[in-house]
Amino acid sequence: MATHLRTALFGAVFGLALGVGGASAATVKVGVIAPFSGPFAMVGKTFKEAIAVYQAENGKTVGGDTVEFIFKDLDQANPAQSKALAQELIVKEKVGYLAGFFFTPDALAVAPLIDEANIPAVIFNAATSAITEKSPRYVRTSFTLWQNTVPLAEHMARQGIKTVVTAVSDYGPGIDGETAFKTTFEKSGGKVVDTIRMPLKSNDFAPFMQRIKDSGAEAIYAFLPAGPTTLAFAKAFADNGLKEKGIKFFGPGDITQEPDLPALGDAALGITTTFNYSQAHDSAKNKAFLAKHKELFGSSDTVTFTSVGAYDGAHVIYQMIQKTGGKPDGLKAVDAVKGMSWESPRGPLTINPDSRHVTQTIYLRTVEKVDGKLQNTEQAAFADQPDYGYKVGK
Amino acid sequence: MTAAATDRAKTDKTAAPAAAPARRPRDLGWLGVPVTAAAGLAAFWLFPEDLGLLTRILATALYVLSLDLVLGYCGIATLGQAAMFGTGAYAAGIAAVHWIGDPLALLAVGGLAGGLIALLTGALILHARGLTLLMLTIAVTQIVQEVANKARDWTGGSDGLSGIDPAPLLGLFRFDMFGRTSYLFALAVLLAGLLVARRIVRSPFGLACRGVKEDPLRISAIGGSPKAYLVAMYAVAGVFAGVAGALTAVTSGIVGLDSASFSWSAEALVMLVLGGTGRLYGAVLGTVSFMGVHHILAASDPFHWMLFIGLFLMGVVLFLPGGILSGIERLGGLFRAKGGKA
Amino acid sequence: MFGIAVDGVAYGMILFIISVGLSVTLGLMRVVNLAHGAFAMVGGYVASYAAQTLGLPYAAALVVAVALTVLATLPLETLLYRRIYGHANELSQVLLTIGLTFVIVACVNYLFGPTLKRIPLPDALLGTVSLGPKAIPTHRAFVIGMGAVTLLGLWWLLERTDFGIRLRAAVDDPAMAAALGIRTERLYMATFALGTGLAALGGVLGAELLPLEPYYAIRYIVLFLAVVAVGGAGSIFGSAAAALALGVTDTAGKYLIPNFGEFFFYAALILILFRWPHGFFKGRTA
Amino acid sequence: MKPALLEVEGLSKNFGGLQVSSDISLSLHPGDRCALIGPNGAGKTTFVNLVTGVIPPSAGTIRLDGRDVTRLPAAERVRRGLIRSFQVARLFKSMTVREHLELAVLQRDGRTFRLFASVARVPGLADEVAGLLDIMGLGAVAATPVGSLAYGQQRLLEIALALAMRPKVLILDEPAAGVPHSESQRILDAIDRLPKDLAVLMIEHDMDLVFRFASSIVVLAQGRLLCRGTAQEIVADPRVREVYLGSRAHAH
Repeated sequence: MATHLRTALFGAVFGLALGVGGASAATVKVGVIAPFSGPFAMVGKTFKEAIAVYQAENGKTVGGDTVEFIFKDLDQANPAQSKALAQELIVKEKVGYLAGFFFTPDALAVAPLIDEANIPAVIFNAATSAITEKSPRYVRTSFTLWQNTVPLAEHMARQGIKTVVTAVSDYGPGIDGETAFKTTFEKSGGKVVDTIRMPLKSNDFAPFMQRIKDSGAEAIYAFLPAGPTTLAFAKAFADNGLKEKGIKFFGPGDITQEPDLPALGDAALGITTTFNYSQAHDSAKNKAFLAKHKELFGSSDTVTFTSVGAYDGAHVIYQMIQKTGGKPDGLKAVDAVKGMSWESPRGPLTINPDSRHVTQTIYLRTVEKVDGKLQNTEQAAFADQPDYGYKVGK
Repeated sequence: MTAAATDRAKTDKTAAPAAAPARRPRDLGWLGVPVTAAAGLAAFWLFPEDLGLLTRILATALYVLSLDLVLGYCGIATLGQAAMFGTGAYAAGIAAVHWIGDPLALLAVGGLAGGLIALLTGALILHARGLTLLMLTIAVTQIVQEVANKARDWTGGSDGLSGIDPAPLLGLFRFDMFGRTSYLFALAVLLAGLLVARRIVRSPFGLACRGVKEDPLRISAIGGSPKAYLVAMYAVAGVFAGVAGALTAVTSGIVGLDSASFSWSAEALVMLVLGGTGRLYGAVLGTVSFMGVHHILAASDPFHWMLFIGLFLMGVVLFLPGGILSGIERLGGLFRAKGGKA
Repeated sequence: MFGIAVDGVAYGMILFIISVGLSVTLGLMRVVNLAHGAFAMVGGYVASYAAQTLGLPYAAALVVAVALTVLATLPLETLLYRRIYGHANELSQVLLTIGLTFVIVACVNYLFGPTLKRIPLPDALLGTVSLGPKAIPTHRAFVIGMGAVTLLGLWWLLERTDFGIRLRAAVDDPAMAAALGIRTERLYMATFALGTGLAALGGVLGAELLPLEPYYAIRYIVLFLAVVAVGGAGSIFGSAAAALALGVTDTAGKYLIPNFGEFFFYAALILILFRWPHGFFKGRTA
Repeated sequence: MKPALLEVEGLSKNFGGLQVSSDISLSLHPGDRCALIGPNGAGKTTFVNLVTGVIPPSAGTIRLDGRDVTRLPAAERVRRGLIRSFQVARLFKSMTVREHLELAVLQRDGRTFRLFASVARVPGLADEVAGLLDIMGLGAVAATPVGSLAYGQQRLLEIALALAMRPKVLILDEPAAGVPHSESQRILDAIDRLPKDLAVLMIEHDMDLVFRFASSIVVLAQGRLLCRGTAQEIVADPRVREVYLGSRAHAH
């Protein structure tokens, strides 16, 4: 009983503080937690730039309220630090919205906080399906491994591929990908002959290539987090003669994301991926987005999936503010965008009312060289793909 | 002993009170606990909106303190302290998710787990020295981290172990969003840790460990087993690190793989040496300055942070070999010398 | 199984080329140089810049990278390292060189950006060559060859030349060497240059396997230290044996039980260091 | 005669092919004051290392107080009362004189694993340490870190440390080596005051010291025990003159 009283009291005090803060400043603050330093600093940069592009296009005010983004650096997966930063953003900066989150544990860490403070959290990236199950205040504008993998596995089965080896990094998203692939592909009549989980810190991929070769599979499904290991993996695939042998390389699009393509070089040619965004996506909206980005930052070469995740995330937050009239109520704000549809640089998006995850078009792409530059050329589109991983398993 | 000697011992005893103040002339160490307590409470009133960060600093200070016990008082150069921290954090986290709600019991679980893993691995690796020992401690940490990654059903793997929702402290104080309970709880635990650590380093055991640090062979020559002391202190430090891990788990409600990572071990070392080794409070000072400066600088410009901490580290090594605390002591000495002259 | 052995040897040779420089500076100068990875990275970036932006051929880029890295790091020897030589300073060495690594990472990040960089290979090193039943990438065969050349070259330098004799004398008894008129300062400088040169060479040759990005300097240092610890600091053949052993262990572990590859590697490391606490070849410092 | 405290029988050691100690037998009884002498390279230090357990012997047995300790590690022999002082003072530089003695006494009593007791409050410790300080005349420097102590005082502390462990057999390895003559008298005085029932073996070069201290002298040469006897007997022995003094003459 005493506990309930305390909760109520804190809630009241907090609500008051926030209400006063919001009214007096007429500013709605959005706290963005992402890596701005360290090995993943690129991600934070793409978030920041995409938000700037969105604000340049749509203005910095919504219905009279100024929207201010506050960025907090979290250089690696560190949930305890993520929670401390979120706490600071809520208590000190009095933000009405949380956003960002590159890594799954960092997103999961804030669940108790956003529930207690009744604040929505818009996830720009963290891709484990289970996140949105942990709090009704999560909305996600990126993708999940399931979402990208299911159409890919179905496509591969349709192509008449019978035997596949999966090779994924041994961590949450990798295992998500492996499970999604195996389930879907075997349901479609194919056979996964070997499942390889590679340590995240692997440098030399030759032994895995040998194992893939020995398995006699026709194709591989591979997932590694974007970065140096992806490069080494793709190189090893080409160098060890798997490409020559005719083994086909499939995977979610993270592995051929645009900023990495120049370094991957010709080793990447022919890799087929499914993903929600390609810089080469042919639409007016995307061209405008890239042009604005180039105008603001001089180059649009680094625009990638994290850019559109943040760009669309900013859109969702603007819509939430507009639809709630700037009043701080997380659940209402989330309710307001459930089922919302709009056109993004990547294509049409809808927020699924159940999973609060974007239903989107997933594209089948192949790495090609166009005018001396590597790009992900879209070959086919699978419309309206939901998060197949929502409430699967545990 | 001869009769004459005991006789003289008796006469010496009467002179003892006069000699006592000279025995530990600059021992103002006891001041550290009240000063830390006062500073901690002051921070509570001054920065009521930064309690999340401050709580993390306090828990980290306890973790760095555990490293000081092995490095500063035993001379064990280790890059594996995160193995104990992580084990404690996961043990407390798993216990909290499945069985136990009481925060104090969770700290006990963490301490026990940290101590056990330190005892086991310490007995296995502490015969080595130098680079070999560094590598062994790194290897142990990597294995602990890999176990945590593999045991997804228990630890959540790379997604982190979430859903830690401890019961109110002493059945009264909820761990709320503003972090007041968390902060005061962490402060109390850190102070208790400082008191216990101080007690240990001044105990017969602490004396023996200092001997091992200076010359392990001489310890064998007076009949002691250096390795036994090292393993024992390693285990004691493991308890401290485990409690720190559990404290982090309880106050943040989540445990990630980062808590058993190589970089977390290395950060502890950096913070400790910044503050000063072998002084207990150096651990607190180093943690506060490192994390505080990081927080301020990282907010303005993450790039400069890395450059700054790099230059800062080099500067401390070259110009302030005993860490910040030794700099303060030297300043104090300077003033005292001036005062003496005046 | 033969294929796995060949892959393991190739991986081991790359580890050897990068790590042996660390072993030389640690064993002969008693410096735990954690900035070794940073020096390797600097070499790689110079080569990448020379080859990609300036369009130099691969061999020229390699030479330029090694030379420039040595030139750029030599002042560090005089300004920083000289103050921390010797056994008593292990902790200072670790911290100073970590600090230096941070500074280098920050600078590289600032100058070249956070994206991956590559060193384009010449056509001659593309494709594969067959070794019996196993085809391996030409580049790897080249690296194995370079590793062997490095091994023999270092052995010749340290055991057969005047420089090597003086160096070993200075290491064994610095005071005596000074009394004999050996200028230890210059000798140390030359050894430091040798160490960084080897680091740069390894950084360039190994770039296919350990891709260049600013955090290279921190990412792989544990691996290099493992080789030195297992090989015995200061031992050329020890480093080679350790690199090959770890390379083959890692490769075999990943092939046979990929899901537990990480366990396998570190468990093997612990067992080896348990059995040979001073490394395979007890280093000169022991 | 009382039973022997230390009995060494047929002790041998070879490093590779090199025989550094061969077939040495020696016994010490309570109250013995025995000096071990021999030219440089005679194997004195090796002998001490063998007896104290720093290096394992190739053959032979060592019995302490009637029990075979040949296979026991060094620390265990120390616990059973076989104590040595070091030739070069080997002390904990940053610890004070008092702390050294406290540590030695605590170690002897097996109290060093008390984690939560205060050194200052261990019953009886302060008195005993004060007594030891007094015997060695170190009371004035009790609170001084050993690193800043005069060398002679460090040697005194070495002996005090050995005494603190309540030895049955005490091996003093050149206790006055490197000490200026003005200070060596204090060391001699300290040795004179050693408990009477203790068996003491002193390795020493300084013949004045040997003659003043020893009731019996053992001569080692080329790893072998040449002879044992009183001062007069040793001086008169032609083998000693030949081996010991002869080699000295060559050296000079």
